[in-house]
Amino acid sequence: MTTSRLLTNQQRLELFYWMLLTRIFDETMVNLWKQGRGVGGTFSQRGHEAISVGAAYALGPEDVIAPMHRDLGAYLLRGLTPARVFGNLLGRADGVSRGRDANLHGMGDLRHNIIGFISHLPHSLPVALGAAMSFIYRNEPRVALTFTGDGASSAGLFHETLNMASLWNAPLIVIVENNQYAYSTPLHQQMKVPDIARRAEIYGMAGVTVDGNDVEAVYAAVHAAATRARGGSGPTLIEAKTMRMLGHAIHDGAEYVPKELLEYWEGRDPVKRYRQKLLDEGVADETELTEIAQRVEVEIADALAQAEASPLPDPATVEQGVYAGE
Amino acid sequence: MTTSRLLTNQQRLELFYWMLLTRIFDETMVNLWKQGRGVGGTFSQRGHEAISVGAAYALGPEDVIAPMHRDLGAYLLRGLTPARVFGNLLGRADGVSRGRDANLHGMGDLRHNIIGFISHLPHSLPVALGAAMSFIYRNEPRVALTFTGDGASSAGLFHETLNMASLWNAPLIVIVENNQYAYSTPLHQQMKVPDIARRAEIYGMAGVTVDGNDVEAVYAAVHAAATRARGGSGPTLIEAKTMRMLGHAIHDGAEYVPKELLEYWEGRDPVKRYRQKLLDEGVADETELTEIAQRVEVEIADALAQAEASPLPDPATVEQGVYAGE
Amino acid sequence: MKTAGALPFTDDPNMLQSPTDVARELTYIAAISEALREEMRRDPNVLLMGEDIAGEFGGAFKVTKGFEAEFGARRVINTPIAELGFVAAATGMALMGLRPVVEMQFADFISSAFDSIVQFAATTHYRWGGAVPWVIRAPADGGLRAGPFHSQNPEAWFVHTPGLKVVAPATPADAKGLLIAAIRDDNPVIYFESKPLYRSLKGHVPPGEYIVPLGKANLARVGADLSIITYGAMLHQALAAAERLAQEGVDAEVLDLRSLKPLDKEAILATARKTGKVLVVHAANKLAGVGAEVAALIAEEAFEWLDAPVQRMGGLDTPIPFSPPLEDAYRPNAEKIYAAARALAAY
Amino acid sequence: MKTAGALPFTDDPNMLQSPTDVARELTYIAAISEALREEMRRDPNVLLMGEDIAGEFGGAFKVTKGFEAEFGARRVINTPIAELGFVAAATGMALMGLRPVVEMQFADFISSAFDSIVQFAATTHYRWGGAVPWVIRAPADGGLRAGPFHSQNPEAWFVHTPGLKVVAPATPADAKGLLIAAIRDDNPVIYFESKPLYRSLKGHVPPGEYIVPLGKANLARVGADLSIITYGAMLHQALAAAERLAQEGVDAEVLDLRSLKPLDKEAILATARKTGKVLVVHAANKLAGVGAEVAALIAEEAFEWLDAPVQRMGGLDTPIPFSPPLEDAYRPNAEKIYAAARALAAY
Ligand SMILES: Cc1ncc(C[n+]2csc(CCOP(=O)(O)OP(=O)(O)O)c2C)c(N)n1
Ligand SMILES: Cc1ncc(C[n+]2csc(CCOP(=O)(O)OP(=O)(O)O)c2C)c(N)n1
Ligand SMILES: [Mg+2]
Ligand SMILES: [Mg+2]
Repeated sequence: MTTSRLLTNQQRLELFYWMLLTRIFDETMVNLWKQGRGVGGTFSQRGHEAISVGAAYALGPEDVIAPMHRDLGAYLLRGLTPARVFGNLLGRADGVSRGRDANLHGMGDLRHNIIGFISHLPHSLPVALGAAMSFIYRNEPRVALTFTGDGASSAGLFHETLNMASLWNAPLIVIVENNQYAYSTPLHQQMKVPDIARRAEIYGMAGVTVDGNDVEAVYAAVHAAATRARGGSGPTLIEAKTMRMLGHAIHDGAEYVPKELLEYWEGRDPVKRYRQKLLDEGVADETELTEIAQRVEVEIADALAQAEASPLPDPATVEQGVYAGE
Repeated sequence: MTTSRLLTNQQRLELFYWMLLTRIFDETMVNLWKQGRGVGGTFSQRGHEAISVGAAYALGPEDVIAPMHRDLGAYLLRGLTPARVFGNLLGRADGVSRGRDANLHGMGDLRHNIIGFISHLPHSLPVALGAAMSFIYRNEPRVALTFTGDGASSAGLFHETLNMASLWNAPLIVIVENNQYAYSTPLHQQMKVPDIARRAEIYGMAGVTVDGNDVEAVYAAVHAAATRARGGSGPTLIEAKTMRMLGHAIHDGAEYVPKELLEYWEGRDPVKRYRQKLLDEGVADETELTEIAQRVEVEIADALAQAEASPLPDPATVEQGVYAGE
Repeated sequence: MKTAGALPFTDDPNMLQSPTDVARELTYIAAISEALREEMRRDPNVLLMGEDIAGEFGGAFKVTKGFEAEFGARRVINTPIAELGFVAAATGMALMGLRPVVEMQFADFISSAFDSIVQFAATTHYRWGGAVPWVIRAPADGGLRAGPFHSQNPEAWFVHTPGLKVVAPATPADAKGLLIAAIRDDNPVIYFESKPLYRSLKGHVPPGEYIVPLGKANLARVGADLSIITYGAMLHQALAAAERLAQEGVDAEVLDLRSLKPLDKEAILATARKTGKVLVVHAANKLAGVGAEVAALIAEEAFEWLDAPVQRMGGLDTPIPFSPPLEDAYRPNAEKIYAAARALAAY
Repeated sequence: MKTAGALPFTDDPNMLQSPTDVARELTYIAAISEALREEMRRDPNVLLMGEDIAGEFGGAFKVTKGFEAEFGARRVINTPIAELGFVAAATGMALMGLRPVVEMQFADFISSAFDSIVQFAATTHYRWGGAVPWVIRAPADGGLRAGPFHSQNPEAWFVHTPGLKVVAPATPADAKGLLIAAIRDDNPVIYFESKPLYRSLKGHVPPGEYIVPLGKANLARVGADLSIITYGAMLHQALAAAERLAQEGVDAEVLDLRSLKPLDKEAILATARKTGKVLVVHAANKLAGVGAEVAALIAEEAFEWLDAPVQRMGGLDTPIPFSPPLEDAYRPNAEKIYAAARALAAY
């Protein structure tokens, strides 16, 4: 695990807070669904905390972010409150999408510079490229960051986006969350060369591989990429190696994943590992970390209560909002 | 220029014949259009003779070929008679597509194992992959070969096809005719790294660059790739560097192409160069080559006359053939 | 048939075999699996492609669970996430005489393969005579709180596209019979499955070879006062509405289109001419949907027989919303059909 | 206006300025260029993207010739051949407040960008409020012996898709006015240009700011006996047919839809109710085309006023054939419209 000189102790505690908030939100959500209190289906992001949090933390609020279905941490960190996200999951009127879109889809909010996700993979990539192009157009020192999966990297848009991003020197960061599986399909049934960052070469752009379970490593890679992008040096492809720790979605038992693989990665759990690191390096003691955990538990419990108490949308509004300005 | 040990002198003369047939067909076609005797628009393939002929010649009749809009030579060599091709260009009832499709589109004929082209680029690639997969399925020692342009290599299907072809070890050969331009757009406005064969690496497949104006080099590369594919070693990406010597299509004056570039490539004209090589290496003398040229001139003139004399389709048939077996 | 008020869906002799056969009930989804399995056993050229369909996993909805074990990885191919590429590859296989059946994980993702379907597969036979005998299985339809990207009914795009065939079975028997017909057809066929029927609907399914011809509608309920023309999951909503109408003395005829391209023009015009009052219903959004074609056809060719304006009911012209009250407002159902049909009957 | 029998296409005061203005005639394609140029001068957020549009080349049809020289490469962006990617990138730019106008080299290639248009751009505002103010310019339509891939009229796919707007100007003035309106609209608008009109049609185009509001049809010819509802190049065929009908004492009204989504329901129903006889015409294939929606709408909401079945005329249900006799058989024209309208009048 990297030891950062980029981050103050205060910042490192913040990283821990956001990872834990994400983890506890996720666990609460999974329980909710197991209890039959969910609506529709949803995705767990367990194991992905370091990527979404480390990456989002490395950006400024003016930067645009287009997360995917495992990036709960990024949504939260960028300003969507846990109550609004629970509200989205539960189809509430004050959920992020006002009951329009499901689970972590459609959680866009331009006040927070978040572009919402659609199911079709990997459609956020070129849209984020467009955001990045707007920064060149207006000569603004902003960057756009987006996430995609190993599975989605087989789709044509992956190629189209990287080619244009490099060609146009766009301030774009693409993070591939290589979590070994696309739904039930292991890497070796998706591609022959599983080192996705290597693809950057053929586009003439920067490519980096990081330990996706090391939040500071992710932070450092994104920080460096953002600095380069702001300096006019173009896009970066970052491959974060990690593991999807639960099923593809909550209904999926993931029997197809070998136990040993999960055990190996459980030993590298990004949240536990970072906790230990903070202790080891004397950034905080048990009491302080436990306090954070208690704060997080309360926050999440309150948020869920608030969301569950909030109203469903009025069916009379169903046709509203299809068009802007109307 | 390579000197082939793969080819007999007889074969080398055949290569010359096919290149010349293609060239003269093309020149005749261009004149026809300039005289206003054409129908719709059409594409010249001038400068591409070595690629389409060299590649098609390296295959057996049982192999499947899916050419693009500059591969006149491949269509002819694989068995479409010049009269049928002229008939296609002129919308005649006995043209390859029976008046259904325009110029070099839609010139499929499974009796010759040719898959017809559609405009949408590069849609022949995955279709040729499917043909290659059928050979694995049936355990047949056949290969599928398809062509695409530098421009089309920016489209997502390029990536999707190569990824699956390598993953599945398909007996597929993809030839990129890198002719420096996609319509008016030069390479450097399409991609940062103009060495397209390099992309093979990231898919874990073979990648080769050849001189696209050297018919024997193209032949050798395709021959090697086909041998490898038949042996179960999977696909090959071949980049053939060349130059589009006329406009994108006949109406295009191509003022955007620098004169010097055309002059440079005119000095490397694949047909003239091969003619000289055959003389230099004593494969044939002037008389023999002139005889071939005369034969070709007559063949093309006859074919055109035949096509121009042939009937247009009966409008009463317009709705026929939309569905198979009906 | 579990749906209230459903009359026998066909008088096809195939459906009336031995008493044990008649008793044999399958879910809609099991009927799909059965059709696939039987066709794969029968014809070595039939193969499957799609995301996550192989292994014990057997696809997002488990339709092909156990297939790889029986037929081998050669015939049950897991694909990367590249719909455009693998559908196009299926076109290439089909041109070589194979009969690929491609699973979309959800019908919503068929838009990712759209370009190759409408431009390559649909046009090839007309252009140069190459036959493209593939089937795309597309798990469609909503009502399941699955949001805008897992609930779509995109059939209208394909019905408008020359060169394709499109079917949408509403019953387990048709699910089997239409899939077998689609696989044996020499053209590209898009087969829309209705997810809400997968496990909720059981019905008699003839064992063995059972073919429902493409292009033939099914008169699901005979009636005299008005016609409800529909397909897919809405058939059952229409039948339920008809049952309620019957209690009030309104005798509704219900026509299940089954095939959307080609449409069974004859059956559509016959019911329209018979009752003179027509309500066309589908779950897809109404605007410029398949119902527009059906209504326009009737307005054009059954005008003299009409006693009331042809009515249409479909989804709203919005993306399909996720939240239950919104989705319920979006989507037609028995209640809404009942109300519209009642008004129509009173016209 | 060169087309025989065309009445003034609007009574908008903008169109009746000084006598010199009225005299000012532009081709349809020049009107498009003018709208683009004026909007780019007015609004620094307007930019252009597409294949081969930059430089002196200025696009396959030269619509943007000279634009790079005036506006710079920053605002006139040549793209690689990657429609899906660059249309999606335009969506990203639009979300950031820019107003990209994307040129498809031919409308036929819009299917390559389909997925991002119908799934991302069309749904974003409904789902989470992001506005996507782009325009896609799609050079459509046939009659030019350009074959199945350079002649398509794919508007029906998009009219069926919630969240998009779709327009199809038929005159130089509308080409300008609708394009300006589309650029200023805060939603994704697909603007179908009719290639056969590009240089063959000249007409008065108001100089300066001239806006034709989206969603408003234009009564192109006032008549009493029957209504021809159409759009795009077919307007001129309809007007020519109307002229010939007039010589025979049949007085046809001609409604130019201009906007296909939203449709001008009011204008459609008004003409249908007025004449009681309607022929809907478009160049796109008839089956499940936009005409089906128009006809179904009339059948539903103007039923009481109808004196004859609503008729439709469109392309055949085949790919668009290349050879002249086949394309002529495929495509509606004045002659065919005349014959159908005459029969309808006699009904
Ligand atoms: C175009 C498209 N096809 C299919 C799907 C269905 N689908 C949803 S997530 C998923 C797997 C994605 O794998 P990956 O990109 O590795 O992301 P992960 O879920 O592993 O984080 C699939 C196939 C989709 N969303 N989009
Ligand atoms: C998807 C798609 N977009 C646009 C076009 C229009 N178009 C036809 S050929 C061409 C340029 C192709 O360039 P390249 O692939 O390099 O082939 P070349 O013509 O140079 O041989 C373009 C843009 C097309 N055919 N398909
Ligand atoms: Mg994954
Ligand atoms: Mg090229």
